[in-house]
Amino acid sequence: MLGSLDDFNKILQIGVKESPAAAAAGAGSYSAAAVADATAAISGYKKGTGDELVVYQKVSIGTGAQAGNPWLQELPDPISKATWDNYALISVTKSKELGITLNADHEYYPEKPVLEITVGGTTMKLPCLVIPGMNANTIAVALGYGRNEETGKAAAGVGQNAYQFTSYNGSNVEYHVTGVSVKNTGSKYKIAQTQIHNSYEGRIEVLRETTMATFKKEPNVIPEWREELKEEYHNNANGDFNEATLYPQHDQPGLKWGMNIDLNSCTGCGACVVACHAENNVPVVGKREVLRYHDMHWLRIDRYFVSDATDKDPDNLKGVVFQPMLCQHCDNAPCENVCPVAATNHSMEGINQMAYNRCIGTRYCANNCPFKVRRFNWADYTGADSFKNNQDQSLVGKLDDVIFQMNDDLTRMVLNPDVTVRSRGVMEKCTFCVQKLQSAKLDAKKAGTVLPDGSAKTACQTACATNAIVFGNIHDKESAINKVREENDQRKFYVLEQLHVLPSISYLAKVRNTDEVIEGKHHVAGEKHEGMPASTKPEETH
Amino acid sequence: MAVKKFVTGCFKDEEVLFPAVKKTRRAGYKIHDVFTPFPIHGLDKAMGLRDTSLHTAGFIYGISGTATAVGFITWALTIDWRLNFGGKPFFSLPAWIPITFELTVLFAAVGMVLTFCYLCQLAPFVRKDHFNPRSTDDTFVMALECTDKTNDGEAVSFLQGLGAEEVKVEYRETGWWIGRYDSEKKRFEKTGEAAAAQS
Amino acid sequence: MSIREQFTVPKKYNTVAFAFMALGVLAIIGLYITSGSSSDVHKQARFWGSLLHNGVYFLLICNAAMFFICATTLAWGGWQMAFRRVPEAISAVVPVIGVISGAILLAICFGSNHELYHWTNAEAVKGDDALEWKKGFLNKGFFAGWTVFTIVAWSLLGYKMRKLSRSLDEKPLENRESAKKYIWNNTVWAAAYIVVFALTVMSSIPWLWLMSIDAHWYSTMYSWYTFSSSFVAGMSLICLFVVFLKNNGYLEYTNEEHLHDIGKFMFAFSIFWTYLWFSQFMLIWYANIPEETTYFKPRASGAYSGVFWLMFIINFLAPLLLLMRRGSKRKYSTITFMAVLIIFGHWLDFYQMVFPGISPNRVPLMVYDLGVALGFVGLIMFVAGRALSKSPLLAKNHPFVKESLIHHT
Amino acid sequence: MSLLRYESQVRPALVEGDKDYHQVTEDICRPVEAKPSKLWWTGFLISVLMLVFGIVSVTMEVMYGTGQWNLGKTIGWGWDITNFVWWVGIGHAGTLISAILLLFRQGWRTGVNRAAEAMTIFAVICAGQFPIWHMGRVWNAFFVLPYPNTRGPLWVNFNSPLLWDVFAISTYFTVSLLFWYSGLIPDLATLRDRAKKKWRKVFYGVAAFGWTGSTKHWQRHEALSLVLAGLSTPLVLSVHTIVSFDFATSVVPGWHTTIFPPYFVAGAIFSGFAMVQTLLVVTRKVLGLQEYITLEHIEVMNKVIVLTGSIVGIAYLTELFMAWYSHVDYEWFAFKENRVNLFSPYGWSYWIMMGCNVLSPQIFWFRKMRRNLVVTFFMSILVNIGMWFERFVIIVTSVYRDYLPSSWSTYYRPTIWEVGFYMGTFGLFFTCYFLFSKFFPVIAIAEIKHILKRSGGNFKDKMGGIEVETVNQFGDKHLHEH
Repeated sequence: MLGSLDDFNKILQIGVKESPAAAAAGAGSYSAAAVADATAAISGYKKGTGDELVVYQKVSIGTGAQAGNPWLQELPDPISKATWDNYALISVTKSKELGITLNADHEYYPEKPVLEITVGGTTMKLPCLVIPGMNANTIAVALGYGRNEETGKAAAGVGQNAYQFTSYNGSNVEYHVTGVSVKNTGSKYKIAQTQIHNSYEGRIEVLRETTMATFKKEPNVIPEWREELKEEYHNNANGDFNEATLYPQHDQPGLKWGMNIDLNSCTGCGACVVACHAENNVPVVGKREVLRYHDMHWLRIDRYFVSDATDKDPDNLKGVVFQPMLCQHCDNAPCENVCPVAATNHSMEGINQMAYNRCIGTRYCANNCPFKVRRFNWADYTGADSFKNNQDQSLVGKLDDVIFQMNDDLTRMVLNPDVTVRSRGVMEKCTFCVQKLQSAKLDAKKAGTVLPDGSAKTACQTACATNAIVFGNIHDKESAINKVREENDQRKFYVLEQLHVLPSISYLAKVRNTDEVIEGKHHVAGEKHEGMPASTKPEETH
Repeated sequence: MAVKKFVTGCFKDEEVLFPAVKKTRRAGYKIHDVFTPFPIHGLDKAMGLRDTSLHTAGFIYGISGTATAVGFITWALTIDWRLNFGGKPFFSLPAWIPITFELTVLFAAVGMVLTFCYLCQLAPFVRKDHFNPRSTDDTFVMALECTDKTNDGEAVSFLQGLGAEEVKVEYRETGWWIGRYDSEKKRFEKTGEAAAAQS
Repeated sequence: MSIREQFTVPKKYNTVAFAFMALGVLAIIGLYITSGSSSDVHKQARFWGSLLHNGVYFLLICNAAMFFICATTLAWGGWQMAFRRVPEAISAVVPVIGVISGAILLAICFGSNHELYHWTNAEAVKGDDALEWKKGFLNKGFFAGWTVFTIVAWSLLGYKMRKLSRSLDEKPLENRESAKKYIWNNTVWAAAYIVVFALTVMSSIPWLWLMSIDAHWYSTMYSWYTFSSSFVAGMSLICLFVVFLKNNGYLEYTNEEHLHDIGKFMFAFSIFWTYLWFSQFMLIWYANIPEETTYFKPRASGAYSGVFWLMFIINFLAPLLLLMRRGSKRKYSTITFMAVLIIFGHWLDFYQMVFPGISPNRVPLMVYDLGVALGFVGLIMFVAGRALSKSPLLAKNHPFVKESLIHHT
Repeated sequence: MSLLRYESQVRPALVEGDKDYHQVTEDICRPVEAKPSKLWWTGFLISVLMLVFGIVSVTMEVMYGTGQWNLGKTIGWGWDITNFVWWVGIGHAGTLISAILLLFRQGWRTGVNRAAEAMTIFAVICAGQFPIWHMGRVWNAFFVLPYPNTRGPLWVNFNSPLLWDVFAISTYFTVSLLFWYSGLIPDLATLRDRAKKKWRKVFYGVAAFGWTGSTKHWQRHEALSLVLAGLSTPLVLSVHTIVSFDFATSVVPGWHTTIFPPYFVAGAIFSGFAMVQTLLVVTRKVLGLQEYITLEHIEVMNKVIVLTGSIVGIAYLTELFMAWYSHVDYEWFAFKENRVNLFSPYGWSYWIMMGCNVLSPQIFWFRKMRRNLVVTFFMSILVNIGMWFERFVIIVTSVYRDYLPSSWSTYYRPTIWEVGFYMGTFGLFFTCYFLFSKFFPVIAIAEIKHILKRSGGNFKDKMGGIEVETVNQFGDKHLHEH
């Protein structure tokens, strides 16, 4: 049917199989009739009865073939930041129609309204998440959920089967359906999200994003702002800048690790998060624990919606920005200062390191971390404890089965032997995959060479499909990381630079590819987001 | 540590006691001690006791606490094992002030209390003779130590003349021993000594 | 036995006072010629900075005397009655210095030189987000209004307290009831004064007068810190007058027991000052956030580090080592020496609050400032001396005065 | 120096009724020597039950992990540290009364210092539980001690405020205990010498360390008390200062504030006095000690409460003002949105704090209110609640929405075990207090005797003659006595 191997390869390459008829009709040529048909079809949807329902695949679970993988179940969806569930995504407009109040309670509490979705004869009750920027009348539900235990313990009982909404039209499976009626049942269901606030509140020190047109117009806004920041301290600091610190900086001979993350390249897919789990034996905690803010992701991807504060329509979204957030390995780390037992301190190579077996779990470091990237073992997630009781959950505080599934003898084979598993009561965090760095150094030593740039890679870097993450020795002038930083000075920023914690991770600003020009001093799009009462809306501070 | 002979007199009012103490000293009697239910300012001076140097001891203890703290922390964090905490210098003196202060106070306080207990010979299970149980209630008890030259009778009438009540001549242990207050028995009684003294 | 209740100002005393004042005027003239009249705004600021530094400092330490009176009144203290007329006399200086310092402050606020108070410069504010933001507080109208209110309120309430005290001199209290009523009256007015004090010295006034020199910088501790500085210097000033009067055969009933307690206050509040100083410094040092560390950069490690650490030694180490012993607090020579040292030390403290904001890279020659300071000292001597001579030195009919006589530490 | 024990008759008597030295002994020893009442037994048993509940709660937490508490990645400290700071704060009044007021020679302290010091010690014991049991691996708690260990020369981090706490709390506990006990020794000797039963003779005999009342001992005892008071004064300031450093050294908006040290101390005194009032209003009634803990005592302490409450109020407003004045968005957000905004998730807690700590104590400007026992008791409870919320506001409302909006957190509600732990410390506190009030004199007997002739009602009444002397007559007569 496909003909020769060449034809097959061609199809793979271009992604579609062209029918000879279409080719004959003159592919690529403009057809007014076709456009008119399409327009009619689109307006037909609008006027049709009920809404449209789209069934989609999540980046993590896909068709459901991978539903048995706890890592993927716990990977937050890039847009909704929800784990361990599927749900109906609806627009802000729709939520208003359904009488859902988007106040602080809605944002902060995990209990989300349950909708009853009826398509033809199929009725399904699904919790909903309100996502700004969706088409007003479109409802989206992810596939691959609602599977039974045979797929794997992790998949059992998670979400509901959305395949019921698909249909076969004779030649293809239809992944969307119209004529959907939706009803707010008034009941609630808990959805475990790892991030609940959607806006970055105009905090340009946290996130830098702009539009292409704005960036072209004033390309040096960020370096100028960084300079301004330094100037202000410089002026008052008696000309003796040294970055306004009251104490001298430590010598750091040899290696100093640094990372750069390009927010333009990041698609938010989450491959880095899973890679980090796999490499570093980061435990899976299950829905019940994610709900309690006990998730253990060393590396997470912060997702912010950008919309215009002056715009009345919250669904008119300007864009979405993904910001991978991991330990920034600050040179002036606020977390290191406060550990009473010296369990966390700075390595000679600039890594903010943890001695797990020294940690007594005061959580002081996590409180002091401005980036909130430290993760605490609230329970015995890895089975690393000698306390037998931890695995006996009969009395209190049941943990999800998946935790114990991860801890059975067979599954434990997945653990990376180069990395310790952490016991309960211990703080853990990104180490820049120190075991991989060590291995690379040893290889270089055996080979009798200087550590070649690029030979030491972190797991997240390796997994990144878009090469958004660059990592290396910043003392090596020729290293890729230094080049990236130099070449992109106009987009380079450090998160919360005004705090002078001196992060080792730099970011490159997100430039959205639109012609819109944003006015204002620091070029922040005025953001707002659904779910906040008016009184807590961000200030027009800049 | 010896059993001695005393003449004791009880006073009910410190305003009577004060001139009595002065006169007793002037008369040349040896005041063994005055037992009072609460501290009476100036009585120590009236009795001719020298000032206590407990303050000085406390000062020395305090200084040694300061030195211990600064010395130890400096050694541990700048010599023994240097660690970089949050980019702070190894010698982070401002951050050590709190502990230095605490150790100063701790050394001074503990040292002084121990010194106090040692000097006054106070400790659990310690027993002493204190002449009159009412001396911890409302009675000021003056005890004159009888020497070879003392005339008991004279001393008794002298005290009575000063306003003392219940003037007695009695034999008492001057030191301390380990014993319980519910029995007269001493845990490590030196047999015969008391009897010998009384005879 | 007769006691010398009435103070007569010795001739020599007034001569010295006038000499000091003359020196002060000379210093101001000298400063005006060398910098005040210059067309360079930085040099002008040096002139105004000196006036501001001295004016505010001496106003606050004189005002501390009334704070001492009101605080002890509220605490029903009896021991200080023997020399209470001394802080009263010092507080009588407040209206006089108040007028002078108020004039200086208003002149700086409304004058054409904006180097001290950047926020008075409308142009600078326009381009400055932070100053624009702070306009609700840092504006000329509020500054002037609050400054005038403050000085007037201190003066009036101080006057009321002094009047209450003097009212008994001729007219002894009749009985226990009238005594109770008198104490109650005192308590009410003292409480009013403390409330005003809390709203001014303990909060807004140091922000306006001093902290706004570094208009971008802020510290919540600032006012309490400034208060402790001025209070310990104020106690030292009281101490100096008490010693002076004792040396001249006055204050019969004030003895070394009282001096000992004044010394305790000087010691305790020196430590308290150090505590606040350390807390402010250490917290900023520890967090190391540039928006805060910029303040300490020129002070602790820049051009002013000499002044900074010298004042720390004078204000902390010296009292700690020299005033801890019981004997030193009871010895006239030691306590006098310490009082002078503490007044100078906190004068230096105020110096380093003011000048790094104007001249961060170079410490201005201190001779002129010392001259101006002497002028203020002379003024305090003169006015307080006059006030002392106006009423008996012992508030002899105050219900607590007898307690003060038999006071012992 | 004069022997004369005189004070102005304007000052109210601190010991009421017709007392002599012996009567003082009788009155204060009576509750100790009598059989405990039914009320005592009821209270004691309730306390023990609460303590048991606390032990169960802590056991659960240790057995199954800190996850038994509803803390999370954003709110890492919640009820645990709130309660810690709250108890430590309460543990300040006792030492303040005995040390600072001793130095300031406030005579009224003698009536209340013993109970307040005991309260201090129990409160510090309760406070100490929280930082210990809040650790994820409490069985390794000894890591905080700087001991030579098997891990090579690994010492502790002396730069950490939490380590400062270890030193501060343990020093404070030790010194308070020494101070309290050294003051108790003479009174225990009194009880010993009055004892009739054998066990009492043995118990108080051991406890009194063989005290005799020798003049030399008193002289040293006085010196010791004074120096300990002198040491305790900066110590008591340092403890809450160091607790405040736990927060103030960080870079978290709402935590990093330079005024924290003195403001925490003022708050500690405030809450401590409130707790003293709570206890003493009941104690004086139950033990019949109204003549020693008089309305005057209650009134003076209410004055301290309104004073410290107002100081705390100024600090609140200063903080709020500076958050605005600083022009730092994060700081201002923490105050404007996380606290002041009543409709924000925790806005209510800020206003409870403001209402209980700043507004409500202002009724103590009225003398009638200061002397009203019901109002006093009610207010003391309000202040305790308010001060609990102050710590809650500082800890939770600062971290739950700090720098990165991505990490802003959900509502934090305690689990039953967090509440149980807190209840348990109440049980511990009251168990200790009930035992104390049964076995120890709740008022310092020797100290009351010391001020009796100056401040005792009957003695004061006899001083009318002195009162009418002019100051010169008085001076001539009494000043040159020796």
